[in-house]
Amino acid sequence: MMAAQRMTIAKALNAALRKAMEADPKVLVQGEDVGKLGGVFRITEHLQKDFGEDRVMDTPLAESGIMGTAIGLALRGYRPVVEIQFDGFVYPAFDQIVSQLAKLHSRSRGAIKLPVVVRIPMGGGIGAVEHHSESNEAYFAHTLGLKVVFCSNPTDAYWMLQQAIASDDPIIFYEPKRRYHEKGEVDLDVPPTLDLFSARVVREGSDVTLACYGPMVKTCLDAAAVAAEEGRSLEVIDLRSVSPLDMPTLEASVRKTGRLVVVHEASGYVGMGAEIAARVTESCFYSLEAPVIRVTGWNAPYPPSKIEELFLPDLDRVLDGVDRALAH
Amino acid sequence: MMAAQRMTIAKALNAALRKAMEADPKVLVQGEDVGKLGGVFRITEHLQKDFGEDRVMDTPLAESGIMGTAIGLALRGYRPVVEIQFDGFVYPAFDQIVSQLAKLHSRSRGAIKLPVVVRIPMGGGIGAVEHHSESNEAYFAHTLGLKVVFCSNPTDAYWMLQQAIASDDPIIFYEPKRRYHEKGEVDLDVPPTLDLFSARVVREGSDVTLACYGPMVKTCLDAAAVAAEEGRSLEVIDLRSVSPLDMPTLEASVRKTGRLVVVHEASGYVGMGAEIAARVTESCFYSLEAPVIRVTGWNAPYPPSKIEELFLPDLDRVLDGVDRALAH
Amino acid sequence: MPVSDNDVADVSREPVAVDHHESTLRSRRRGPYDGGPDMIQLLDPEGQRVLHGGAEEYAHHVDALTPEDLRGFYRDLVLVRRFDLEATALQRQGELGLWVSLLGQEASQIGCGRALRPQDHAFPGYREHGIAWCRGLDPMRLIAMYRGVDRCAWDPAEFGFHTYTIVIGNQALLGTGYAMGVQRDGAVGTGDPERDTAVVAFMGDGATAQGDINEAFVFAGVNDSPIVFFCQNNQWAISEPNERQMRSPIYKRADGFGFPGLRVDGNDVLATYAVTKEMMDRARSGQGPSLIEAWTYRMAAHTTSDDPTKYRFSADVELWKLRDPIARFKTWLAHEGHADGAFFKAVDAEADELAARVRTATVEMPDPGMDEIFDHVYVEPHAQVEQDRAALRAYLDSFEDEGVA
Amino acid sequence: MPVSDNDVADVSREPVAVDHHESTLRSRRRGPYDGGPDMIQLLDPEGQRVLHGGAEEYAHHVDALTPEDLRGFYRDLVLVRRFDLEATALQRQGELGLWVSLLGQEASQIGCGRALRPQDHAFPGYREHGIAWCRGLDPMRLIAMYRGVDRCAWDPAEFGFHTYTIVIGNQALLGTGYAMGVQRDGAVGTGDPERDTAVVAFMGDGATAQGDINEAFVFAGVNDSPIVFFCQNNQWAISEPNERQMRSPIYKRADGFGFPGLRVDGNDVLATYAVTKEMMDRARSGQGPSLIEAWTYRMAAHTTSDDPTKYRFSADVELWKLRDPIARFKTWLAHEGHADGAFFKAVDAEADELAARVRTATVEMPDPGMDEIFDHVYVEPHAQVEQDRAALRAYLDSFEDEGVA
Ligand SMILES: Cc1ncc(C[n+]2csc(CCOP(=O)(O)OP(=O)(O)O)c2C)c(N)n1
Ligand SMILES: Cc1ncc(C[n+]2csc(CCOP(=O)(O)OP(=O)(O)O)c2C)c(N)n1
Ligand SMILES: [Mg+2]
Ligand SMILES: [Mg+2]
Repeated sequence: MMAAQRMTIAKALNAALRKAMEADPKVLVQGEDVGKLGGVFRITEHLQKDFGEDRVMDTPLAESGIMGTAIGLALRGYRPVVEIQFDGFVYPAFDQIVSQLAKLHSRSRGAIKLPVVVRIPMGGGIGAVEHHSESNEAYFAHTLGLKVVFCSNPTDAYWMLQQAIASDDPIIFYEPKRRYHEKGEVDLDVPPTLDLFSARVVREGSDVTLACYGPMVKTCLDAAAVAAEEGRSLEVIDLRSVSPLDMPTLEASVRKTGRLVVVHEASGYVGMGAEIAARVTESCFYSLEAPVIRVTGWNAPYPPSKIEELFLPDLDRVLDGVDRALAH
Repeated sequence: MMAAQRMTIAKALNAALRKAMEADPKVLVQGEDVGKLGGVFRITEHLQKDFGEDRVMDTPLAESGIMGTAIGLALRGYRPVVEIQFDGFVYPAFDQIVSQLAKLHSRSRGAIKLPVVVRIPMGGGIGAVEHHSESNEAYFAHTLGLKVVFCSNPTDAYWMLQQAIASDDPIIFYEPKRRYHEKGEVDLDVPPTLDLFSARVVREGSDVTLACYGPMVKTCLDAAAVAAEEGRSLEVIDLRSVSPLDMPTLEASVRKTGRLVVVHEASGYVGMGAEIAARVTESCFYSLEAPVIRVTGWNAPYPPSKIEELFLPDLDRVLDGVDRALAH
Repeated sequence: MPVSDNDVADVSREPVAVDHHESTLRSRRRGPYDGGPDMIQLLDPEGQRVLHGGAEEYAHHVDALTPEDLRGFYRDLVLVRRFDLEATALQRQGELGLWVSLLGQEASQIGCGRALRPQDHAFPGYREHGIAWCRGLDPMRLIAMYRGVDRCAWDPAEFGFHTYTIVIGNQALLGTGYAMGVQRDGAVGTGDPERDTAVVAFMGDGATAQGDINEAFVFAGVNDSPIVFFCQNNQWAISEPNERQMRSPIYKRADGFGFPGLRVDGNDVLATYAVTKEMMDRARSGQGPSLIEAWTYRMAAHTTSDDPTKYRFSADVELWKLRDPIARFKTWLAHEGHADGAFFKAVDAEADELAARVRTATVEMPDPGMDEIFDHVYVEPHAQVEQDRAALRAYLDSFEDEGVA
Repeated sequence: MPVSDNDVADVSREPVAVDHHESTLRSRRRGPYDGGPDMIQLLDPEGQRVLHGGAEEYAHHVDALTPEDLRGFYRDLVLVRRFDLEATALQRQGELGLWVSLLGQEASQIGCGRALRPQDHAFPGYREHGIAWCRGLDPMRLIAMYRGVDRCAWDPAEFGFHTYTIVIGNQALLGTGYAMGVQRDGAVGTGDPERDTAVVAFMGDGATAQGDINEAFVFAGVNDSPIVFFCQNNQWAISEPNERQMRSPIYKRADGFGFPGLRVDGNDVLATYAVTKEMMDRARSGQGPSLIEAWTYRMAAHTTSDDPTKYRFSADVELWKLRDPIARFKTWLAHEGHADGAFFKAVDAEADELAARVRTATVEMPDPGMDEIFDHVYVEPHAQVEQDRAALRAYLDSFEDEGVA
């Protein structure tokens, strides 16, 4: 048994893939440059060497093809883990995801199961050129038949990816690319008690609830630490799954604090924050002292990277959202 | 000058295309079967005969190709009107829409303008097989750089389509396919005073506001008529545009009624209703007597057509939503 | 020009005497509208065996068939056509939401379908009723889908037949992925005929324009996957003829992707059988993908919603009636002495029974319940779906309480 | 194996004496790794004119060039390479977010770019700095994009040069649509060289797998559009070699879509010029699309973020250094007497100036302001965008009030 190890999110994901491939010979990895190169973020590093080209496949440069063949492999009994190289390159596969991946289970009244995991390095903050910093979870969360999760730290990266691979439902698995190199303690042996689709209260508080996921969890935790110094007690919830949504955890927190701020990188318009706000407002109408405040990427395409920090929610904007919630 | 004429939505759209093509030789129509056949819904009927194959083009069966070449035509100074045969077949074009159509204007800092209209017959209620009854406006509304509008009656069909073609922004133009054959009086000569992106109060009322668009407008009007018999006064707003959203009209109504029910066919989860609920709740927090209620397609893929009436909001479900709003 | 039973070539017509020599010459002189000189044909429209012009290579597959096999082909052709006509009629009477007729394409599908082995896997579009038939699927499964009762509720693994795919092109990639799985299972090139497996993926002529189809060619080529792409060129994609979809014949597309492409007479069940058999064997033995273009014609409207008089001449349809796939095969069967009048009569009677059974079963088919909306959206329940299920149930119950519904 | 200036073939090396006969033979014997026997080459790696083996047809385009034109090509090659190396260096020093080097592909791009006429329109990927150069774009425009200051803020109409396209394949369809527009403008086949217009769309070897590329082939073929698809086969798509992207050589893909495909030596500026000229003329005169595969090599990493030591051997890179596009052209220019030492020196000096100018201008380039987020999202304002603009402004102002920022 290995003791707890300090590792980055990137390494934890790599370890999770390795463990899943060792445990089940049906698990395959495919995508662009996942083989010798180990992926542009090295998440699949050394896997091809150890599991062979049949299980770690460098695909042609065609995302619809990657997705369509992954579904076909799943139909034959495999459990493909697909890597989309960057968030902005999932769109050529959109049709296969929406029309096939999300719907074949219900189309066949349950006869077909598609245990496919689509890994997408998501979000901004890395100074990249266009199409490399997008947050497109709202498209997939709106697509019933898919489940959509985010890891935000090494432990979740390690365990959630394994849980996703073990799941018989198709899962869009988002990885916060700007946090790939952040480190944390990971216990490689003790499986989590938390279900893949449950939220986690990562910091308890009493004044305002912050709901977030993926790269924004750290931002919110940082904001809560600063707020604490100013005498404000923020509760931070790492949603982890945005479809389904763990409403009981959210509601319990909102009933306690009476105020909710939702934080994500994607543009707010018809984004996840809208769903959370609408849903929480309906179920906690009489507990809310203020409208749900959304702190999100602005309603605009992702800007040139020199000003991405103005586009993305950061600690100050989160605290500004908290102020707005408290102003009511 | 022609007097007002009674015509269907389908005929009004056809007349609008004809008028736009007469007015501007740069206006082109392209799509699958739009030529001799006049489109599977006959919206482009006789246009190829009258304007020639260079302006009304039967394309190869490839939606990404249709969209990509339409953008290219726009780059050369044309104003293409693209027909997507059915809602469920827009996904192969998703990448071109999201990565190019929506973004080239901002990418080029305004140097490129893309006056492209994407016509999509949308929604259910026609007993069709899968992929022919979808409501996918949330995907496009979440995509900044696009504008997204719905016509709901022959007059709007006629004028909004012309306004959309005249607009220099790319527009997703939804047509409520199950209402194609509903008739109304259309004044072909007097242009509307209403801007393409403004909502319209189609029935005034004082107890509850119903916000809707496209095929649901008639459903909501019918519901309001029934409610009136029961002594309830519903205000019905035809949003017409879901991106941008005409908030002043919505807010004025909600401030008056204190209650809002949003109705659409798409699944509710991360749908337009969520955005409207979140936004109105934030701006009208102290006016709302009840949470915003969403009456939408259920959170599931579109079902087999034999039970689509159970999936789609209808008069009774709208009234049920009104009851829920009034219960608070 | 909606097609009714009367429009179908008269299957009962008597064999025509044509000498083989003439027939061979004619097939050599075929112009582009008859499929061109490269088209592989084993039985010409007059029901004569073609002995030259590319036929030789494939004839042995036909020679290996027993008279019983051949009678089986005939029975398949007639029953599938009859089923299809009945379904069209049911749609006209409002019993189906839509029907997609295979009229005219029976030989493409039966020849292909009978060349598959049980372990093979087919990826159909939405018109492959003949393939479904060969895979042992109860035709009522297809009826249920087009009636709007379900969306393809069979288990593909049970029949080696994937669900119908409506979004043009998607299935070619699914099939390619499946074939990649077959390779990983070691079920290719073992020499064991019970084990070696291949995939067949169907597409129309119009579909060849789609990105997905071409990506499937890329993936299958690069991976040397055991898949046959079977394109039924029925000359039309709804209202658009081949000229609007491609600039080069379909079968020639394959070469640029690194595998062979062939054109076969899709109205000749012997040729479609032989060519499919050859290419499936090739795939099973590990020699990789191929593309078969079956040259045929959509005799009916695109679907029951379509009106082909808007875009094509009935004269074309008349021309293709002369190439009817069933008539020519009947002529040949009779001429060879493989079947007699009693057999033909028995098949007709069986077709009548099938039609009657389909009609009754359709009319009696129950509607699904409300749970059909929410069941199987996921394997493991999804909170927001279940919440909606509960909401709809409560809503419907409220009417019962009120005694309204 | 990051490439530094030292890794580049030494442009200053002396002409090597090789006799024409030998060179011709060698080019005939080319194996698959040197481009194969079909590859059109006018100047071999030793700087000798190739007179046979497919070269004859295209030579007249080169014969029509003046010595000044040829010196211009050389200047382009050297300046573009120098610009590229400077940009790479700037990225290393943190001045650019990313750089995508064209090292090794200069001849593909300059030959092609110089075959375009002012009215033509080019649709680049993200590596077409040499094309940008030929279209008259200030290189700082490219720097601005890779520095993260804008996302391609030039007016394509001004330069006949579309914005860079990062999503692989998209631009081929935009180019095809543009070419369809050219046809509708009647700007094809008029015989007027100032009017007849063609489009060129660029792609890499990896890109050929994308659906969009193949759909572009379909649309261009069906519409007979005036477009040249120019594929720089630099042997790699990041870490994936050609074998993972295709099963048949790229230039052979065209035939199945109904138009000609050619392979040209992409490291031979005379050949890329001549072949592009021929195919663009063909398109302008109304004879439709074509595909040119330029056989070349990506000498540097995929981008500055890449580490090619993970997936390729430096020996391959060494081999390709011997095929350097600039060295061979210099040898030939000198041998033919078209240019002398003074000229070469002057070009080097100009390159130094260019590099210095780029460096200074980069370091001094200002960051955009907050309005860059909201400006030009739409032509006509969008309420929710404007609301956000106001919110961000108010938010930023609040810091100023507090004296924080
Ligand atoms: C992606 C997509 N776009 C459009 C359609 C609508 N549509 C259904 S069938 C069809 C024509 C198909 O033609 P072809 O591929 O030749 O097959 P056929 O119907 O002739 O068998 C079209 C355009 C669709 N089903 N999917
Ligand atoms: C749709 C899409 N998928 C993935 C990428 C990421 N990506 C950028 S360049 C590249 C390789 C391109 O190879 P090739 O087409 O040969 O062009 P080259 O870079 O060699 O010039 C990849 C996979 C992308 N830009 N777009
Ligand atoms: Mg067809
Ligand atoms: Mg390349």
